[in-house]
Amino acid sequence: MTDIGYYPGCALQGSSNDYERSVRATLQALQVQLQELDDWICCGASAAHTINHKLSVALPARNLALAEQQGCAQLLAPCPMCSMELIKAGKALADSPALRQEMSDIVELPVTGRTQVLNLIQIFQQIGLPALKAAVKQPLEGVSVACYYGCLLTRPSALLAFDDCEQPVSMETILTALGAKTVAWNFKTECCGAGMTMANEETVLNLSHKILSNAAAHGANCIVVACPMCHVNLDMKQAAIEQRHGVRHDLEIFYLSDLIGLALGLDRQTLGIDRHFVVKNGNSACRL
Amino acid sequence: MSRIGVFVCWCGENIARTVDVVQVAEASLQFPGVKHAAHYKYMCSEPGQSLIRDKILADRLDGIVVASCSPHMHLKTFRGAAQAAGLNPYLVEIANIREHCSWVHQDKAKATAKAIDLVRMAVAKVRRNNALQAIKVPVTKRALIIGAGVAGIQAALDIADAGYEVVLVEREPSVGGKMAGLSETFPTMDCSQCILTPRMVDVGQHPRIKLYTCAEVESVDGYVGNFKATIRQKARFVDIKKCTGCGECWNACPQKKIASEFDYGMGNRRAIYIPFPQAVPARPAIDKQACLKLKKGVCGICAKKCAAGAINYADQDQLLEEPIGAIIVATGYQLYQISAQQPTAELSGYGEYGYGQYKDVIDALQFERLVSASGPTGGVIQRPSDGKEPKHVVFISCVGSRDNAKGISYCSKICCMYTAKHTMLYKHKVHDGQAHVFYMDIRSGGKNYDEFVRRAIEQDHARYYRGRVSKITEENGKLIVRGADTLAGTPVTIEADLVVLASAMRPATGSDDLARKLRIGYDQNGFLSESHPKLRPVETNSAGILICGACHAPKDIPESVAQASAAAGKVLVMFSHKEMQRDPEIAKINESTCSACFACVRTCPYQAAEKADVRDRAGNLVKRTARINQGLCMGCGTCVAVCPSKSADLEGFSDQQIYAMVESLL
Amino acid sequence: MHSDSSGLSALVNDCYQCGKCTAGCPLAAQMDIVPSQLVRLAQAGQVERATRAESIWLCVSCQTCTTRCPQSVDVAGVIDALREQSAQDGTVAKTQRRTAIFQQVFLDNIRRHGRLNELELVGAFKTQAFLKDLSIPLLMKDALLAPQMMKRDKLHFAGKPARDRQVVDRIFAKCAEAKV
Amino acid sequence: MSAHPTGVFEPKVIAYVCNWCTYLGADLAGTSRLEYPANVRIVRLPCTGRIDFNLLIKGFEVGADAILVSGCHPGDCHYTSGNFHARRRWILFRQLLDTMGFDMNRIHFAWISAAEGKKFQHVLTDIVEQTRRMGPYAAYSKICEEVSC
Ligand SMILES: Cc1cc2nc3c(=O)[nH]c(=O)nc-3n(C[C@H](O)[C@H](O)[C@H](O)COP(=O)(O)OP(=O)(O)OC[C@H]3O[C@@H](n4cnc5c(N)ncnc54)[C@H](O)[C@@H]3O)c2cc1C
Ligand SMILES: Cc1cc2nc3c(=O)[nH]c(=O)nc-3n(C[C@H](O)[C@H](O)[C@H](O)COP(=O)(O)OP(=O)(O)OC[C@H]3O[C@@H](n4cnc5c(N)ncnc54)[C@H](O)[C@@H]3O)c2cc1C
Ligand code: SF4
Ligand code: SF4
Ligand code: SF4
Ligand code: SF4
Ligand code: SF4
Ligand code: SF4
Ligand code: SF4
Ligand code: SF4
Repeated sequence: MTDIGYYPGCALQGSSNDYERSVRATLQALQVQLQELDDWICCGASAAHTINHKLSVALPARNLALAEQQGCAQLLAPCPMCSMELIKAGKALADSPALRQEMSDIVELPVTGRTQVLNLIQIFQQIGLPALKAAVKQPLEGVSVACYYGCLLTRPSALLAFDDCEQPVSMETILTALGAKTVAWNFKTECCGAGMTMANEETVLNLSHKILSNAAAHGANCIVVACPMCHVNLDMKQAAIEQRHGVRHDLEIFYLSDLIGLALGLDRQTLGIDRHFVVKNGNSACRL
Repeated sequence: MSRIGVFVCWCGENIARTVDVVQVAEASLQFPGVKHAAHYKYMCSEPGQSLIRDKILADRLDGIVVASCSPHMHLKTFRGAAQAAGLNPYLVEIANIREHCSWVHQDKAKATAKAIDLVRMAVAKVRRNNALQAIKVPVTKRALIIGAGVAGIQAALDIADAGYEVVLVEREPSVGGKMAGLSETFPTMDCSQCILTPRMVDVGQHPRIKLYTCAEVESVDGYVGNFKATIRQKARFVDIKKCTGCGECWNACPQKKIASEFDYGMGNRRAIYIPFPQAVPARPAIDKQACLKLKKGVCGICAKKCAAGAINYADQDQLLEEPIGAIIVATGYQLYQISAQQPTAELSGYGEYGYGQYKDVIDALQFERLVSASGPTGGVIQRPSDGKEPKHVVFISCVGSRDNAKGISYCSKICCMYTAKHTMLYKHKVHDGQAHVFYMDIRSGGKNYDEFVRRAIEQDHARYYRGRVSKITEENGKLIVRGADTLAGTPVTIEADLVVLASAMRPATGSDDLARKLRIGYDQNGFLSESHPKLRPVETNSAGILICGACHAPKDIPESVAQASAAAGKVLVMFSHKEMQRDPEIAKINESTCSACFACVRTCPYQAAEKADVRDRAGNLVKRTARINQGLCMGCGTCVAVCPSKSADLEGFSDQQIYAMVESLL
Repeated sequence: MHSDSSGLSALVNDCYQCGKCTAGCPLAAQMDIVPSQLVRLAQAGQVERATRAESIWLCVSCQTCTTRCPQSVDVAGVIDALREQSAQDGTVAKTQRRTAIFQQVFLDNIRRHGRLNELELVGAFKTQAFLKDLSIPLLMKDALLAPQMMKRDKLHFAGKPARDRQVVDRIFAKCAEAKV
Repeated sequence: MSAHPTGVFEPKVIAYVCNWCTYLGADLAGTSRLEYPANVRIVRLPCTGRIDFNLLIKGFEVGADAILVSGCHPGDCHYTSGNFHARRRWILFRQLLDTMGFDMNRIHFAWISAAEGKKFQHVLTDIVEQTRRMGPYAAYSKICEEVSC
């Protein structure tokens, strides 16, 4: 039905390929065709803006230039790190003719920054609640989910005005429409440690522990995320967190596309849920 | 005019250092019409002025130019000198050779050449000046005061006590404003109600104060000394002349759970209610949004209970006219709304503080009601969520204030003080409790103010942390407050039972609309503008309209009251004259050439250009014309610029004068 | 300092030291120099002290500070600039070298492949860190996780690289050049 | 004040300013001793709303090489809205002057408040420098002939 540009980013084609599978399957079920950006390159993630500011504009700019060349007006980047880097660069380009000139030279393609970059929540917002509701096959009953936005999905708020950056509700709105129960909790926008997993694991384990504890304390039986790094830290690292803090969390971590996919009647294999680390077979938070 | 005197001032060294004053004086003698030229060390000094006076008399000068400092500095001085020598004061012009010349240029030759040009322009102008007479207008000796908070009350009593009539308009059902709801007040800690209530009663009973409550000013026409105010008396559904205030009605009203505005939602009232027991007038009003009879046509209990027959469900708004001579605006303030939803796009809320989401996060006025003996808890400190006594209370300063990102850059000036007060009131009631304050700076300038804040810290052991709070969350009935102690360089987390936000003071809703109706200015934050911050602090730029209290800027009670008395004083000065004098540098219309297109009528910002008929002796209409209302015209000259037939002109800045100035530069 | 010194002071000029950035930072409690102090040092022209701080490498770039700053100072951006400077000047705090190495190794990796090759990243990071720190635990860490990941098809021995890798290399070269 | 002895062109600039904002801004430049070129002659008017179209032409007629019109910032007008009317008329003038062949680079419009002494200094310095580069407004007499005014 709709054609939309797709920038998977490194994570989704690497260790978070379960996320990519989930995104693709769910969007396909909703008749959204993803046109993968041909020959995309890494957005630079946090390393680029840490080490070389110019590079942190140039790498996303190359991808935006490709998007313009390949004629996509909208570009889905399911990883919030990628979407933020792309949006930041796009805004800087759109604002400065000098930068457009400079970057066009560096990335060897003309670039204007006019591409509209969307994160995963925004694509579902664009599809709209009526369409989502109409496609539901199995309402998400029994799910008591803590919606976790993490740090980058809604920030910086000046650039990402799709939801309130302090009290976001967009995932809650979607999931309650699909029959899930969402919990009110306090760590919706606290950082999990993001890409520091490898460089500074201790930080990640501490921050993520707080998030898991708070979600459970407010009655969540699972957490939903829309970010590959959040998933790594809360899912893959959950065992290490439990070991370090001597507690048992046992919380399933779903991608937003997982829960929507389940509601649309897709199965766990198709969505890649079976490849998560914490899988509560038998008594899963989500009975579907 | 051909006997012009030019007086060049040295201003000590200030002018003479860069401008060759002797050369300027000599050159001026060459200008057409100049009869005499002199220079002197200090023209504004007594010998300088007498030099001018003597020359006017000796040479029968019919115009003078003083080449000196800015006209904003000494035009009045030299007009006075001229008048003392019998010369019409409007035949004086200034050539500004100090601020606009000697102080901004280094090169003496260029500066002198420029000074000569400036004198040439002034001479060209003064030759075309007209002798003008100050305009006299009669004065209606009645004052309108809008807003009956402590400021409006003070001004009303001052004027009424001096023997003049006052019309006091308050939009709430009672007078008193914010102060009526405060607990004890800094810096003396006297009970707010104890000091205010007697004055409220005085207002209610004063023979010369005509009080309108539940009323607003609909429009104001006319001009200083001669305003006509139209007042909208909103339907109250209770005839306060018949009502005895017995209370039978509100005690019987079944609508019990209406959030009380006076308690800022911390308590409830009925649909028929008096806002608080000491209200003036002590007469109820019916809230038409809440009353079952008015909404659905059922109930009617209050009317049945009322022996006096005062209830009238068919009551309608009424428009009433009042003749007025002067107006004082005292509409006060409101607190910035902290919740994420904001009334205007420029403002944004504090999602991170969870106001509106966590019951135990309240604002400062709500806290006032919580500690007030007349408040919903009778002065017992109980937190809203579960009624428990809070053992740790966090007070956060500068919420909204000094926060560019949220749209308010100014300091609210009084919150440092009331926050210190709050910690003391709290400690005096909860002896084993701990108050914590997050602040950025402590601003406590004022008599005994800093001592007051130190007392909160030293005697009542309030713990002050210098840093803002980033986020508040709720955990097991505790509010987790994450702030910083920038002096120690660490983050600080406090588990609080109650959080009080010292939110910014903003102008009362609708004060910008009111300002537009009154044609007075307001600043980018919506506070009303004074004419000059130092020299005319309670006047506005519209003659006869004054401001006082927190409608002008964040203010505490002492300041509001001082300003109110100042505004009253200004009104009394006006009322002490039979007639008023106004600067005559205003527009005039040549009615014989006016083509009655009324472009001036449409553009005049003061509605001073009016349509009029020209009639012959027999009263027959000769023609239509525009005419200037001398009381209203402020002399902006817009009408002159828009008049297609060149019939409008401005005294003091007439076309002839301005063109002559420019032409002198040829 | 390089060209950023004036840029940096323009970035931090508006800060009035309210501390809100520090208050909300998830890592502030562990920091030697907290975010508001880093901004202050930059404001006071003492950038060198800031570039030696451990805290600049503890920062996870979560943007909380930037989002909540009442003066709209881009604190996270300031920290980026400090890290960039620190890496360039070789003033990375000893305890934080590993983090700095990670970022560098990450970039080298993209430069070669256009996209991230995770396995190579892990390998390169560990060897580099080992060479600098001689940390055997780090070398062994996650060794147990790898087979688990493989089982879930989560570790790709060789991810699909980008086609036009020359252009990526040229972009890197041009950005490196533009800096000096 | 036409030709300087050194032969450097000294432009003549006429500034029409309002009494309440820009005039006071110029006063402030004075009290703050902020230097600017001596080429400007200020004509004090109550409000920019007082300025009509002919006054601009008059300025050029007496040999001005550039003209500045400056008043209070929008919303700050001493007379509530005079500057707003001036602004609206200015949009009309602009077109008219443009079609008549006036060099629009020689007519400047600014908002300078009583507090902006520095801005006054900068604006005037810029105008004088810019005009100096453009040279004398010789083309004016040509327009005059064409429109025969
Ligand atoms: C939490 C808190 C604690 C405080 N504690 C102290 C203290 O301890 N000591 C101290 O000195 N000060 C204190 N203050 C400050 C004090 O409240 C103000 O200085 C004072 O109330 C200002 O008086 P006002 O008359 O100017 O305004 P207000 O009290 O706001 O009165 C304005 C009146 O005008 C009415 N009004 C508004 N618009 C219109 C309209 N269009 N038409 C008709 N009527 C209108 C309003 O209904 C109101 O009655 C405190 C303030 C706060 C927020
Ligand atoms: C360094 C400095 C800078 C300032 N800058 C500013 C500023 O920028 N803006 C601002 O708003 N304010 C400023 N002020 C404050 C300002 O000076 C005062 O607010 C103001 O001068 C007070 O005026 P006053 O009439 O009350 O007192 P004063 O100016 O002190 O006048 C009192 C007069 O009374 C006379 N007098 C005293 N005793 C007697 C007596 N027994 N009999 C007869 N005459 C007597 C004195 O000789 C004097 O002439 C500044 C103050 C200082 C110290
Ligand atoms: S008149 Fe003005 S310029 Fe002359 S001495 Fe007085 S202050 Fe100075
Ligand atoms: S019952 Fe009647 S008289 Fe008594 S307070 Fe009510 S309205 Fe007034
Ligand atoms: S008629 Fe209205 S005000 Fe009166 S008692 Fe009934 S609900 Fe209350
Ligand atoms: S008075 Fe104090 S608390 Fe209020 S805004 Fe000013 S500094 Fe902040
Ligand atoms: S604009 Fe001129 S012609 Fe028209 S009505 Fe006014 S004075 Fe008369
Ligand atoms: S001078 Fe201004 S205020 Fe007076 S009539 Fe003309 S436009 Fe109105
Ligand atoms: S939050 Fe902003 S203003 Fe406050 S200390 Fe941090 S950088 Fe400075
Ligand atoms: S971006 Fe860095 S400094 Fe800012 S809050 Fe996050 S971790 Fe702290």
